[in-house]
Amino acid sequence: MAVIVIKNLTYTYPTMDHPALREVSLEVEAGEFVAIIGPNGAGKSTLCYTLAGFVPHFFKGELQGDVYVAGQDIRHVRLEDWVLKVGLVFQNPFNQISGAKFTVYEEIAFGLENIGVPREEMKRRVEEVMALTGIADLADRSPYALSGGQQQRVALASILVMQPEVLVLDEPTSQLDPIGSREVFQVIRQLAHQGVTIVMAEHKVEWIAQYADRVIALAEGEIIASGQPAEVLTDPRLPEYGIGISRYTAVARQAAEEGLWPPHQRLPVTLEEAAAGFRAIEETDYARLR
Amino acid sequence: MRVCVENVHFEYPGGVKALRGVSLIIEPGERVAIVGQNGAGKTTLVKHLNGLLRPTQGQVIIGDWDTSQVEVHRLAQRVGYVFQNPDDQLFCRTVAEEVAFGPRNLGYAPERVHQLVEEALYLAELTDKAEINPYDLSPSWRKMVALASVIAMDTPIVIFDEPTTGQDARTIRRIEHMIEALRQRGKTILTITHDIDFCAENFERVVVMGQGQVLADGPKERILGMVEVLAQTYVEPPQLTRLGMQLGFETTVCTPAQFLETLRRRLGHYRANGLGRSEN
Amino acid sequence: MKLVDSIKKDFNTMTLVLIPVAIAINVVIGQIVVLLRLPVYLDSIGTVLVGAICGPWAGALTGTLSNIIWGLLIDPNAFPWFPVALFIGFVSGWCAHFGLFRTWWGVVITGFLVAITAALVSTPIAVYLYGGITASGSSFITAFLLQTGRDLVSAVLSTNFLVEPVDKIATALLAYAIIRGLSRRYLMRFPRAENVTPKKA
Amino acid sequence: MVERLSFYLERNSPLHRLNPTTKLVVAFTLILVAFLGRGLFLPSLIFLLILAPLSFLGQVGREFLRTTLNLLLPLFAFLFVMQSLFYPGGKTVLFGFWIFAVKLEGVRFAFLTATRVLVMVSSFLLLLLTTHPGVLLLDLTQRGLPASVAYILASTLQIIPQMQAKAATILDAQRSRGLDTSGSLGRRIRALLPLVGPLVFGSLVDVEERAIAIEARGFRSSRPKTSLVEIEDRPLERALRWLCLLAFILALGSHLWP
Repeated sequence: MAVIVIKNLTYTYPTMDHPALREVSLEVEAGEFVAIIGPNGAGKSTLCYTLAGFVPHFFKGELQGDVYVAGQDIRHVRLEDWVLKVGLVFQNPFNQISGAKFTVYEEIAFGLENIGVPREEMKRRVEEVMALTGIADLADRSPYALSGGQQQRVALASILVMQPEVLVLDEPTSQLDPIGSREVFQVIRQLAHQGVTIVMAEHKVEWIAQYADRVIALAEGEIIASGQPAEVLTDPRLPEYGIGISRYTAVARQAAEEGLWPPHQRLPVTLEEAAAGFRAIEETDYARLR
Repeated sequence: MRVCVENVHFEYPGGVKALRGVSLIIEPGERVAIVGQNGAGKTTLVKHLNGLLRPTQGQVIIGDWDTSQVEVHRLAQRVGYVFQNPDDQLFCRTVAEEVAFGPRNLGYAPERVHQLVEEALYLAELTDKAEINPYDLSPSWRKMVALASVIAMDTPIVIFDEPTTGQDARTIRRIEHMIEALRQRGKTILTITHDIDFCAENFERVVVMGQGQVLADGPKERILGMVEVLAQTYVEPPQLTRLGMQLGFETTVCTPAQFLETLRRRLGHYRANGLGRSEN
Repeated sequence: MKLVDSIKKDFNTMTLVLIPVAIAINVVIGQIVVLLRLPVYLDSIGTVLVGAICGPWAGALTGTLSNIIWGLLIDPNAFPWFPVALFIGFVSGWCAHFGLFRTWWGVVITGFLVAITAALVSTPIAVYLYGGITASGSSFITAFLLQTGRDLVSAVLSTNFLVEPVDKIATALLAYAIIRGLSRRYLMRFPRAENVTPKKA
Repeated sequence: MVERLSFYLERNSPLHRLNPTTKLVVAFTLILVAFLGRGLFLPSLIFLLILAPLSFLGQVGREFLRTTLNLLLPLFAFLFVMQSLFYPGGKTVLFGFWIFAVKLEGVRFAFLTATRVLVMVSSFLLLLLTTHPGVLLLDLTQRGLPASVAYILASTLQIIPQMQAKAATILDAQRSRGLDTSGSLGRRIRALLPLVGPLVFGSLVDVEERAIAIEARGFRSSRPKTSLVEIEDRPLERALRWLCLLAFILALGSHLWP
């Protein structure tokens, strides 16, 4: 069953002339992991904010079309209730620390205090989610004294603890180094396996290829491609729209132009696919000559 | 202008030893990338090059200036430093004024300032945005403004701190064009980066740092294949280098051109001889 | 609208998040001014800013909490001066309410009114708690006035009237420059944005 | 630049274990008694007989004395010189030199003012040295301080060190662009904008994201809030607080007595 249903969504921020999203239609099944790619300014963040209810409730502006999450119409809910349905994690780990609390443990409990969860249940949920995100050993540290990767996992835990049905992540690894990015991706993959619906805007194509179920490409507020990662990430139009592609895809495309990659074979996205593809070429060549 | 770092040690006031004996000579016109995990001492090292930090032991010489003898705002004539976050420096009402701030501080004549600003705006593809307020631009364009504002100072040495973090493919392309233009002008270019693919494709020399020391230093074709050394400081070889390794390439490849050339050679070799590869 | 409701409306989430940033701006700019050895304080720019775009009550709270934070973090001597900061925020909020934040000369008037209020409120504190002499350089003026035969209260008050306007007018102008630098789209999120944006025709 | 959240020092002392509100009430009472009570030596006795011994009970004696002196010595030196020379009611000349005359009334007034300020600053300081700001805020919230005020105070304390670090980075970035921050007064005034501009604009831009972040955590929820931790309050402490009220009434009485 589709958890998220978006039909012909067009949205314009106040004081802006052009819509940030145009005629976007999208359905996401329960437990699906959908990645959104696109250049900066393509509308990725706006789409994330819409799913999380901040468009239109926080940003105001003009929204046309339909947005339903778990059967509820976004226009007829209050933001304070909606945030329990859809959790939002975004780019800058530092801005997501509430500042209201002095330890990681209390920071994660902050959301539960706000919605009035009883103390015993609060402790159980906080400890559960700290174990899941691998930050149990940080419980007594100050959230501000952590590395970016650790802070981002605290931010993720602080949202997960509220048990949203849908988790929306807006470029959660863009400010992190490779180690921090891997930490965050691993947690998200695990969540997807546990059945949480995930929508994630992200630039890092190699990771998306490995983990996402489906990829949606946005450019200038419109969906320009949607489908299996292997299919969308090798779409020849992506570079024209300023969307990054993996080095494996790029080099195989150049090889194909020189006739060094079979014309009808799909281009690789991951290291494994590329290695297998090029190895096969070398072997056929070798076999043919023998 | 030559950069000479001689056995530099540095200890922060809290007692953290960030550099433990770093020596490095960078010749004019070199393009050097410094890689390594967070806390390896990369930023501490480059902050020594324009005098923001001064060695507790050892010397840093820029041309004929010892950095411990010259004030930072004077060293700015020789070393330009683009900080990671553009928002840490933008304050003017227009992009053009922002870009002119540095050259004006250096005391250049108005005509030269004007010319340098025009050129920097052109290189950063900002010519049509010269009169816009930097804070009305997207973060990617703000990054380009920050780059232009340092390029316009026309220093022989330019340092980039994590230029690609958080940027999309298009912006990274723009930054690459800018680096290429600077190379053609004979500038020495240094970068600190976690983006190892960007490093492989735009720099010729790689310095690997870990625990305040230089672990390896040399041409990228030698360094980026040193899996064990890189792993000590949590760096993985670039994507194409790893692909080359998986395919059993004899040499370390860093760029698409190098990869394709090796591939062609190997295939051509089989085609010509029908041998040269072990059975498996 | 009832007073309580209108105050509640001023304290939206943006206001609540802006206030800590504004207080931090007060503290950190205060320290930058010391670093640059400038002859002013400029430690209430954040308070005036909140007053202008979030209303007098939010301004008053920002001022009060600024002094509490200064006391918690740097010097408990700051605690008793909180009414001064409270009124700085409150008065700048009212000035903005009456449209004085739309032009630079209006802002100069605001700075002057804020200075007068600050002088009036700080005088009894200085006189009662510190006997009129504090550790700041302006106490030399107070001492001089005492020597010429003035009584304590009028000496302190005159000193404050002499010292405050320069600092508070500079403060108000800087707050105004900051507001000018912010985009309309951004300002619109704050409850009293209409105070500082040109009136619609 | 300050790199701590407050004056708090972590110790395991009876004073640290007291309920924060009790400490706050005691601090206020001592200050009010010092200012309202009569007698030239009352404030100094409060400091010597109550505050100083308490600081050692709280295992923060050395820091208490050192910080108090650091904060107040310049003020006291100034106060004594100015008041003994210029106190308006001064008549009894102790000794004179050149055009100045040191008067007894001035010295007495300076002593009383100085010791009162001493009690005020050191009482707060003792409270702050022995109380984690988070615990104080939590306790006050449980006693009715609005959650929004507690949020503002807690997040300000944590933002300030971050902003100071940002200010240091900005200073580095602008000096790297040739900005001279020493030079003449004119130069230093011109340096203000490049340093303050990025700090203010950068942190204001973050406000929007931070607002979204706390809304996403249900900060605006209309449901009744719960609390992860409960701060202990003992009957003995309640009694102590009533005692403080009594002391205050006595001091007020003595102040108003003709």
